[in-house]
Amino acid sequence: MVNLTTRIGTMTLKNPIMPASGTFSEELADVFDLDCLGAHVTKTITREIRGGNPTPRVCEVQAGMLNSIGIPSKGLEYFKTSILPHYADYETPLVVSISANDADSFARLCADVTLPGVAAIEVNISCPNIEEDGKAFAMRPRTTGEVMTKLRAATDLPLWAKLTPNTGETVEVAQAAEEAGADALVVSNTLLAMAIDVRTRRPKLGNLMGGLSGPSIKPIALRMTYQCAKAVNIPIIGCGGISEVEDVLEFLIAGASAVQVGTATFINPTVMPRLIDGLAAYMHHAGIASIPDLVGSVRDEEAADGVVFMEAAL
Amino acid sequence: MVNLTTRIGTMTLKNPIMPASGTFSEELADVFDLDCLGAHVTKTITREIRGGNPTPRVCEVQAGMLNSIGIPSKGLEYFKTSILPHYADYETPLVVSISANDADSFARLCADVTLPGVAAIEVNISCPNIEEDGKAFAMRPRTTGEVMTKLRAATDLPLWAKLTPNTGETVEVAQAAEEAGADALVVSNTLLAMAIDVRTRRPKLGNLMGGLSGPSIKPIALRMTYQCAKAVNIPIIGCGGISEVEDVLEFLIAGASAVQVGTATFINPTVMPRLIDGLAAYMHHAGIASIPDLVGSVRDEEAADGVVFMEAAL
Amino acid sequence: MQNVTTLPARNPAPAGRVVEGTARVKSNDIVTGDYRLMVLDAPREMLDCRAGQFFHLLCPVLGGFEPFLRRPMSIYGFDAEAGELRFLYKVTGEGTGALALLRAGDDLNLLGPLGNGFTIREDWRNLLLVARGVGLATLAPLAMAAREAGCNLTAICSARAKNLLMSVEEFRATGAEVIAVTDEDGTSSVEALREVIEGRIAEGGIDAMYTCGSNRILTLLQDIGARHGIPGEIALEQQMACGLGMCHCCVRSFRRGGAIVHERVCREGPVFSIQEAMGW
Amino acid sequence: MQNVTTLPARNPAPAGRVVEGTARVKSNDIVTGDYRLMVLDAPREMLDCRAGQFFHLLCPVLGGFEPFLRRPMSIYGFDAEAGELRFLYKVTGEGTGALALLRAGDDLNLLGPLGNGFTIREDWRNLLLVARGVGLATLAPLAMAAREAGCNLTAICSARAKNLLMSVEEFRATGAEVIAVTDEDGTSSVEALREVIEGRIAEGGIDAMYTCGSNRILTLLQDIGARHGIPGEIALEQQMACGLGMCHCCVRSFRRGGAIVHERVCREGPVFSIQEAMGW
Ligand SMILES: Cc1cc2nc3c(=O)[nH]c(=O)nc-3n(C[C@H](O)[C@H](O)[C@H](O)COP(=O)(O)OP(=O)(O)OC[C@H]3O[C@@H](n4cnc5c(N)ncnc54)[C@H](O)[C@@H]3O)c2cc1C
Ligand SMILES: Cc1cc2nc3c(=O)[nH]c(=O)nc-3n(C[C@H](O)[C@H](O)[C@H](O)COP(=O)(O)OP(=O)(O)OC[C@H]3O[C@@H](n4cnc5c(N)ncnc54)[C@H](O)[C@@H]3O)c2cc1C
Ligand SMILES: Cc1cc2nc3c(=O)[nH]c(=O)nc-3n(C[C@H](O)[C@H](O)[C@H](O)COP(=O)(O)O)c2cc1C
Ligand SMILES: Cc1cc2nc3c(=O)[nH]c(=O)nc-3n(C[C@H](O)[C@H](O)[C@H](O)COP(=O)(O)O)c2cc1C
Ligand code: FES
Ligand code: FES
Repeated sequence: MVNLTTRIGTMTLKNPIMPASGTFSEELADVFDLDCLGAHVTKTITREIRGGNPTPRVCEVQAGMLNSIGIPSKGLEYFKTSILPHYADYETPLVVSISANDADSFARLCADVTLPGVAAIEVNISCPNIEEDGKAFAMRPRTTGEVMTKLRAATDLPLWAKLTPNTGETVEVAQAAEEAGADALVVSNTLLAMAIDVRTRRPKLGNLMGGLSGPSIKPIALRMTYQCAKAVNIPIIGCGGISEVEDVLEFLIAGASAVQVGTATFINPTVMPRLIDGLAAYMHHAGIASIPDLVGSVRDEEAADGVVFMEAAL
Repeated sequence: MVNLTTRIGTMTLKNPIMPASGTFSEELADVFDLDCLGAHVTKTITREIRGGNPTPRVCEVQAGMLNSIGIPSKGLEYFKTSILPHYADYETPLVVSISANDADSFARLCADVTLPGVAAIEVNISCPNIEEDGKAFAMRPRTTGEVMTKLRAATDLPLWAKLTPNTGETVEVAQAAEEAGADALVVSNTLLAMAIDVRTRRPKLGNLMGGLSGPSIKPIALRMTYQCAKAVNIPIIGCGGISEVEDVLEFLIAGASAVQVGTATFINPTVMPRLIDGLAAYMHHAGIASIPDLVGSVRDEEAADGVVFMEAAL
Repeated sequence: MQNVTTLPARNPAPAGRVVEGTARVKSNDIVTGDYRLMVLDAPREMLDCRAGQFFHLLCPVLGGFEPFLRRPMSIYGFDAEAGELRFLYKVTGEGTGALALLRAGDDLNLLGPLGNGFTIREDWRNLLLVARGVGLATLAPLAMAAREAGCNLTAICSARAKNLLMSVEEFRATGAEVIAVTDEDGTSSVEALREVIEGRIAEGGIDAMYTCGSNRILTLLQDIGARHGIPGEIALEQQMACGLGMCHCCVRSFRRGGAIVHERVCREGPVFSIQEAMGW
Repeated sequence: MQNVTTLPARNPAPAGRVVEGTARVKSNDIVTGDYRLMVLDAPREMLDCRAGQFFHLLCPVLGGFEPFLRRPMSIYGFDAEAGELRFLYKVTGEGTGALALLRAGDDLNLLGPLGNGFTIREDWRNLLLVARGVGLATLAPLAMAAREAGCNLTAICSARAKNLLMSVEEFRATGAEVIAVTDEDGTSSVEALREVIEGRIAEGGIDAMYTCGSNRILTLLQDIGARHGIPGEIALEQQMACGLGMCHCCVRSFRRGGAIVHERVCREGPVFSIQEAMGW
């Protein structure tokens, strides 16, 4: 039997497969037993009640989709009274994703979701920071460091920082998050993108722009995962376009200790249990006993050190 | 008859379709008459002779490819004696793409390619700048402004700045390029990415990482094109994943005055003449008389101003 | 490496009532114009359906069509005994274009049944439905449900022209009374419809009304319903990603208790109260 | 909107010698093991070919295979009269996997002929080729070319086992002498091959040698060639994107004039001098 357990800091997950924030909710229990997952990750919640963006909120593009869901949220109270109790029935640990528009409210929310039943907090620092012209916290090392320091002080729970691909400073941002006390990095969120209906000449999303996810971003997320794994000493959770067992393996080999599955669940709601089984089957046949045998095992000996940290594609 | 001409600053192109640098050369004349194109754009050349990167230099990914060709170059002399004369036979204007590792050599090369027969110079400022830790010039507004100022001083020819998508400061970079005197922006180059062969655990590219191009990056390049068109008053040349007539229309509607076609030529070497014909046919049927009727005609009235300049995908 | 969808999902077994699985195409023929009827041989566990529910179809990558997301499709008919599931669909784009290429013997992956179906309250006797175009696909199974509930059903079927009317025979077969109206006759205008419906109400009374899709008809039924205090339900459409309630892309606005609320068409719907629904 | 490849390319007409166009599959059957032979009905203008040249195939998106780039494939046979083009290929991955699914009557888009073919100098009389596996696909048309040039050809065909030997009859049909060697007999080892070739040289002499693909055989022929001053050519493979010389992804290293130079397999090759080629 292969051993699928993986460690994310002090947490041991029964397997490295978990959902990506915003692509998962209690409702998926209608399709399969959610206790098979390595972790549960909630949609990002905010303190206040928010409506989200105008429709249409999604559209499809080649090998992926755009979404401008925004962060519709029923607020902190609803989370405490309705969502949190729901997950109490599961053995699988619950990771709560949170977000706020400025560092101080972010930290206060972080303290407020530090509750029994919450195993870790994923901080969605890819969201716009109103104190910085709306640029996401995770676009710059300085703003990343600032917000992460406050978040770290606000909770004793494991703190996962979710990075954005919309930056030219992946490595510096990852290092700033680590230095400020992140326990793990989730790499990464969606890429800012757009599509236009050429007949109506209207943007395909009600909100004009949105986030690109799905297979088309996989090579970018994989590159970031690799760079972060080389640059920091905390575990990386890979995310972006994962839909096949081969994708899971690619991220583990690049240096991720676990992965999040997002868009693929929309295409195939049973993809996560299938990936768990498929990963076990692959490891069994390939004679790989445990996840650490895969993590970071990329054969990059011949690569020049300089290349690892480059941010230009030439 | 529809009028396909389009103006890029002082230049009038017979149609808005041209090749992207590095995906085109004299050899394509074996397949069709290159004089049908709106412009010819050379592979980026450097002053010195360069070997390029180790093989494998390309691999395929979902809806796209990675390349780590690098910039193998036969040098400036070869360009002058062998490449430039070749294009003298064409009516279509020649755009020479150049690059260098620091701003001063970049400017000197720019002066040296300011030659009869060259209609415009495309400066590939997406290439790494050794004076800034190898970050591409176009990743930051400051370095963009610095190099563009020197380049501007070095030539009287139209100067096209080719931006990189590997930045969180698209708008600021575009504005810096305009301010420093760019005549047009090419938006944009490839996204830094990676792929791993899970059986051998080796990176699929000899150079570890490379640039993602093809349909999968189209929504990102389109978003950047739209943002740049809103942010500056110089023409935009869209580039990224264009392979169908609909894609051309999408970029024009988003605000591009012309487009470059890259990877699609590898899949279908006659794609550019087909796009020219297809665009004319579409405009004819849709009753669109000329290209300016399309450029920037996106119906974004309802979009909040703030959204245009955002760089986070939430 | 094997595609993950071809892997067996050994563990864990489905715990809920929503099934993701494969059905085999029995036939997929043109009904009229761009409309096609697909008949599937579906596994029994998918067939515990209600009128108004839908399935989320994984349309194939085929013949140059490359749909990425699933496509929602109302249950046009289901027969648990015969193991049969039917969809009536209009070929409009990437997904339905691919669907139209499926042939008998091909497999189709689907997820469902999803959403909440129509309500028929115990004390209702006379039901009225107004359907047009693809709306028929959604409303047709109400005929069966009405018969099972022992109700009388009047179906106003609307179309551009007589030869484009669909499902009239199917409705009649369940004992429903069919009123066919067309644009070419001028019998399908809002005012003509109002007259027909008001007539019905005057004659024998209507306990509930059902419709779907059209803004024009929604406004009419809201007006008639409010005036006479007749409840009603409408099946709404919205673009979907997950179909399960997770992604929040399929929201629509509703009037409820003086406020405007957002509800997910896939989860709280697709069937909503006519009075709460908002035009678009 | 119409897919661009389905649009007519009205203007400008092809100016060069390389054609991008469609050919119809006549047959596509298994030869042995993973090897397949595809026979195409190709337009006349594609068929001005030389032995050693290749086509760049746009393998279809089919049956779960999603090749993105084109795939280079040597011309196994061509007949301008009959309008026929043949490829012998090994099913190894995404592209050839999709290729293998094509059936008679299907269309395939190809680009070519590309690259430089083998040279047969006017004063050469006795030619020798050493081929193994898929290398046969590349070397087979040399047999025809040799006959047309009035040369004698000896073809050493190598395989794992006797039943995996391909094209032996085809070679014989062109008048070539075939020496079949196999691993199971122990006749295919480098040392056994050296003996056979040295024997030939001693007997009647060899004017030129041809091979492709194998590092082991390259080293052997370089050694023999250098020792006896016999020129030779090798067809090399490298991953390709454009196939036309534009992208510079297909380079390989060669020894020339004391230096190491890079050449594009698609443009300067795929046929190179055996002495200049470098092992890999
Ligand atoms: C609950 C529900 C039940 C439906 N039942 C039926 C039915 O029984 N028969 C039928 O013909 N159609 C039905 N529709 C509409 C059907 O889903 C769309 O026609 C179909 O998705 C169009 O897909 P396409 O790829 O062919 O079109 P495209 O225009 O290529 O689709 C692009 C995207 O827009 C979405 N989209 C396009 N039109 C609609 C629409 N009207 N509603 C929701 N999303 C849309 C698609 O799902 C896809 O994501 C239903 C819609 C919903 C929400
Ligand atoms: C000039 C030339 C002529 C060739 N002639 C033949 C022939 O006649 N018969 C035959 O069976 N094979 C031939 N090959 C090899 C053939 O191109 C590859 O087997 C084929 O590309 C594999 O594609 P795939 O998608 O099935 O494999 P995958 O492994 O999925 O391919 C992945 C990528 O690697 C490339 N690739 C994989 N193997 C090779 C290879 N050996 N050479 C170049 N690129 C490769 C593919 O083109 C693709 O881009 C030739 C190669 C070249 C360069
Ligand atoms: C519909 C949708 C909603 C999302 N909502 C959130 C969110 O609330 N918070 C967050 O951190 N990421 C959110 N994401 C991003 C995903 O968590 C994930 O990072 C991204 O989609 C890339 O992974 P994928 O390609 O597997 O989908 C959302 C993605 C989608 C498609
Ligand atoms: C093989 C290859 C080589 C390239 N070389 C260059 C180059 O030398 N200079 C440059 O500015 N861009 C280069 N590019 C980037 C393209 O010009 C273009 O910006 C990018 O590929 C996106 O467009 P596409 O998706 O249409 O290919 C190269 C791209 C490819 C695929
Ligand atoms: S489609 Fe995802 S919530 Fe309705
Ligand atoms: S394949 Fe592009 S240069 Fe050879």
